Amino acid sequence: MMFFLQYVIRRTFQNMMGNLFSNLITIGIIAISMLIFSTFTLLAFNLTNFLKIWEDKIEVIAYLKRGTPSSEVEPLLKKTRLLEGVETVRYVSPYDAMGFMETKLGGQKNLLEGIQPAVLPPSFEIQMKKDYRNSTKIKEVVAHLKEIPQFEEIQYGQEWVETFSVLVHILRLTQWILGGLLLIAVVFITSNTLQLTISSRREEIEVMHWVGTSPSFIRIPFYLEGLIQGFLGGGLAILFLFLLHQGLFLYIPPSMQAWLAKIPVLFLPLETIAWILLGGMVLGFFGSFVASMRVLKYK
Amino acid sequence: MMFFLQYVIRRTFQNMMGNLFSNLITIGIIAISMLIFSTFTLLAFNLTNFLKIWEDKIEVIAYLKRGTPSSEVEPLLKKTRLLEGVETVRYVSPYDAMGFMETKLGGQKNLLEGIQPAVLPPSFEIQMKKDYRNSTKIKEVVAHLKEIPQFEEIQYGQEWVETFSVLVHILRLTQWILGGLLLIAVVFITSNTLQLTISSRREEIEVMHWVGTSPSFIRIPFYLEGLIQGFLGGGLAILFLFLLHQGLFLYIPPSMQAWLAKIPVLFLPLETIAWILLGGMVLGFFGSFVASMRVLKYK
Amino acid sequence: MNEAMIEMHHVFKTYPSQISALSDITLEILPGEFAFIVGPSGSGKSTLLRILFCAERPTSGEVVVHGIHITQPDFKKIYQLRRTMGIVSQDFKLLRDRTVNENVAFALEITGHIREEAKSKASEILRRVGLEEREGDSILALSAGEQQRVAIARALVNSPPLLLADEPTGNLDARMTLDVMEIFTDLHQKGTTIVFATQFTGLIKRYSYRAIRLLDGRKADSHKVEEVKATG
Amino acid sequence: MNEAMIEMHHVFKTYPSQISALSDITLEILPGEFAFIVGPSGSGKSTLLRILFCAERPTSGEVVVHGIHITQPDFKKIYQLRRTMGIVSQDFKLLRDRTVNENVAFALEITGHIREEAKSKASEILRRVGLEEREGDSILALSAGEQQRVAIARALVNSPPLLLADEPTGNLDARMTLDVMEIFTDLHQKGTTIVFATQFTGLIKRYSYRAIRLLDGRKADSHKVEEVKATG
Ligand SMILES: Nc1ncnc2c1ncn2[C@@H]1O[C@H](COP(=O)(O)OP(=O)(O)OP(=O)(O)O)[C@@H](O)[C@H]1O
Ligand SMILES: Nc1ncnc2c1ncn2[C@@H]1O[C@H](COP(=O)(O)OP(=O)(O)OP(=O)(O)O)[C@@H](O)[C@H]1O
Ligand SMILES: [Mg+2]
Ligand SMILES: [Mg+2]
Repeated sequence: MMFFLQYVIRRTFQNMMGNLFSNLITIGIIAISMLIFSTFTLLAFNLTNFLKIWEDKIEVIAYLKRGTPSSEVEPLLKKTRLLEGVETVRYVSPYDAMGFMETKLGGQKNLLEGIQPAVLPPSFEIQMKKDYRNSTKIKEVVAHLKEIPQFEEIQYGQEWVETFSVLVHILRLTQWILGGLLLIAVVFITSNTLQLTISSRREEIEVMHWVGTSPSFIRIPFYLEGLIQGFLGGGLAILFLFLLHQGLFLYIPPSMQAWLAKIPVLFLPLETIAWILLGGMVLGFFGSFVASMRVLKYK
Repeated sequence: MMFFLQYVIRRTFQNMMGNLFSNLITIGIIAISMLIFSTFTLLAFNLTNFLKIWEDKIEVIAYLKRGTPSSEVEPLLKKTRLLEGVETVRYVSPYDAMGFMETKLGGQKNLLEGIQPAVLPPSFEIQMKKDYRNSTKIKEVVAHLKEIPQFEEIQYGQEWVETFSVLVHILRLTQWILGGLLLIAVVFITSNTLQLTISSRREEIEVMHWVGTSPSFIRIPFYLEGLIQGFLGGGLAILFLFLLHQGLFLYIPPSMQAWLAKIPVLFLPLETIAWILLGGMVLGFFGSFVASMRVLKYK
Repeated sequence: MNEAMIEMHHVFKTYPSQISALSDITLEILPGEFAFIVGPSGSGKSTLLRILFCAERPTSGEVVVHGIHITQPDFKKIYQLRRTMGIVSQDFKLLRDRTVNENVAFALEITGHIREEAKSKASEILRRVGLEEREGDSILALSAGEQQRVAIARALVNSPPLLLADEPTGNLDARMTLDVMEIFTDLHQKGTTIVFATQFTGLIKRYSYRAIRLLDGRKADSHKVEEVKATG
Repeated sequence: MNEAMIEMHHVFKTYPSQISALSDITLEILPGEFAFIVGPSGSGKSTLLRILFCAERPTSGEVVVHGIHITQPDFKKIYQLRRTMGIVSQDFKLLRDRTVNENVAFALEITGHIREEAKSKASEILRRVGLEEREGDSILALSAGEQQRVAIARALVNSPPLLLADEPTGNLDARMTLDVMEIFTDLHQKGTTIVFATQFTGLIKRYSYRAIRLLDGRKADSHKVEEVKATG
């Protein structure tokens, strides 16, 4: 057993060194494929994360009739809080509204100079429960709100909610399509290189058959080669992705960094990294398996 | 000559058919590399295009002192127009400002109900000449504007202008780095496959040398193979990119399409397509050239 | 089981292109025997050896080697059978990018000998065929006759009970042929069964071993096995 | 220029591993001559032919073929020289994945013959070596002797003025050897220069051509060129 392992490792090494250039290329190609895939995974991960933060911000604004007496506000707040799907409700006074407008107008806030807050309507900012943060459920809640007579108008980012759903949908779909394509590509590429490795060793393999080498002695080194290629390819991809991720921050000017700081740009969690490495190995193995099925017939 | 061409084409065909699988893989890999590159080119093309449209929108807003008599507006307009770098100046009355705020606030425009336009300040929207649309030049113009006493405040999207410059910078840099990397990758990959093609034909090439085949008879078919691989890879990349580009519109929900309609999403111009195909061929050729340098020594 | 080392019963071999290489061959080779297979070029000598070596399957008939029916062998087990045989192929089947010693040691390594042991055993057998000075050279650096001797060394290194040699002296000069024949005679005396295919009738005249003559392989009905006892 | 077809002046060939294969060889072969190169295995016969064929460069000395100094030839021009020679290599150098006819036609095609012409010319020469029935078979489907005849056919198909044959009858039985020798004799009578390397002294005894004997290649100082005239 010890001997077998030693033999297999030596032979795998010999094989890889003998076709060093094409091995490097294969590893490079696997790395590129995996890099594309994992860049995408990273993007999806961050986008999902970002969307989750954003999702939390989906809210319904109910404008109260101008001049609603403040005594009515408290019971109305209670009533609204009890509605199905509502998580929190915050009262926005006309003064708060003024502040909000100033922020929103940013550079052009001078426009507001001389405006009295009193002319602005008060409003409720209503946060939905997690499960209610999608277009159909929100519509139901809004319908309930509209039944309350003290509200002048109900507003919510309907467009955004819809776009959000579509975005998530596109993202998931692309992930699967792209992922599938790249996986197939990696298997093909590994299989191809190994097939070429094997055919460049055809003479040797023939001689091995001739002197009575057992099939597993011939095959296992190729399987191992595929595994190693996949592992190194995956590892390189992750390393490169990490450098890219780090480099992003170094390169971005301070002004944008402040902006990015608001959205946390995370790196892939360890578990995902492990999966990517394992995936690379499985793909590499599968590629070498396919190759040996095609080329390594016993003679 | 006729005979030579016929021979070269037949032999190239034989070579490619003999290693059909690895040829398909090479073409696929070239296609993927070129696809990444051309996707990037397309993105850069559209972004540049988009930025150009956006660039046109860079403007300086000069708020006039509240209550500036309308008789003073006309001479002030003239004076501003004569400043260096200024292209057009548009007067925005308080009523126009009201309309602008309504648009800007979108869903929350109810906030403005009951506000009198008269409380808003009038302003000038100043368009810069093309050459002045960058942060240093704009600053110069703003300095001149500040010297005019009738202006209360001068505002311009300084942050955006800076971000814009950085974006263009990053874009250009990435294009060259990515482009360079991918080009090298394509040369390597083509070179590798052709090297493997050549080694799988080693015996044959040895025999060819043995019977007195001229070196060009041996090499030219391999060069042609590289050329064809590059061409097909490039072609596939463009075809795929085109399908992606078209598919984008089919898949996007109507609500987003309307939004996209504002920014024209163009496909690559014919000239760029020709360059990509030519580039693929040059790379393929170069790959086969490198391979034959490495493997095809005359014996 | 049977006491014969090799048995062939009505063996036919017709290649896909309708070439009949062997037709109705029946023969028996006993353990420890030295048998020449003689016949002109194309008479089926190599085909016969390849069938014994499981590198080719007979079209019909039965073949038993070491008491094992190899007519329809388990593909996964062929390698075990091969380890009990040494074969000298007519085209040598050596590894071009390895040295002489590596080529011979290779056959030992894959059967589980550790590297150093394989190397020294290989050296020993190479000395026996007179190539002790060429051990470190690449196979490509050898003349045809030298390559043939490496092939012989590799076949012998495992001390197989059965030796199949296809024209093993075809590239050797008269003196070397004598040397090799001496090695073979020696092995024969130690009990190794030897099947020796050759077209050089000179050899069978010189050595008084049993000779099985194959006739022109192109005419199917003329395939016959004849026993030719040559005298001294 | 010179009137000799082949001239070698004090040619030495020492391989990188310090093996002296040829040492101080001086010889001259005239146009139209038939010359045997004889010597035991490893005496440098193949090396000598490979030098004439520009597949190997001599370590020192001068070699002239067709009046061209090939000691330091222009690499780009070697192929033109090779087209004036037919060579039968000791290891055949045939294309394994092509048919018999394709292997022979190949040598014509690359010199500019159109395909059909090459094919029919190949058929003709293959008939001459007795392989007319095997034209469509793959090289792998041939016995060693048959492959050797394909190699001979390929060397002859271009009707080269100089034929270099390295052990061309090594895998042929007695009858076929006679057939091949007849072809060679025929070519010789038509004016082809033939250099025929072999270790079978039987041949040079039977044919009364000039024989150049190489002695054991291992001892550098024993390399000598002897003229051996055998009698009928
Ligand atoms: N794979 C094959 N396919 C078709 N025909 C074959 C194949 N192998 C051998 N033959 C044919 O079978 C016949 C016997 O071949 P074999 O190699 O056994 O002859 P041999 O006696 O070894 O000849 P030689 O002395 O020339 O080596 C020949 O005519 C040969 O062409
Ligand atoms: N490429 C090489 N590198 C090192 N040594 C070589 C090389 N080629 C041949 N030799 C050695 O040179 C000597 C002469 O070899 P050559 O092949 O010329 O012999 P030969 O007369 O053709 O023998 P044979 O009859 O066995 O074919 C041999 O000892 C051989 O090992
Ligand atoms: Mg044979
Ligand atoms: Mg030789």
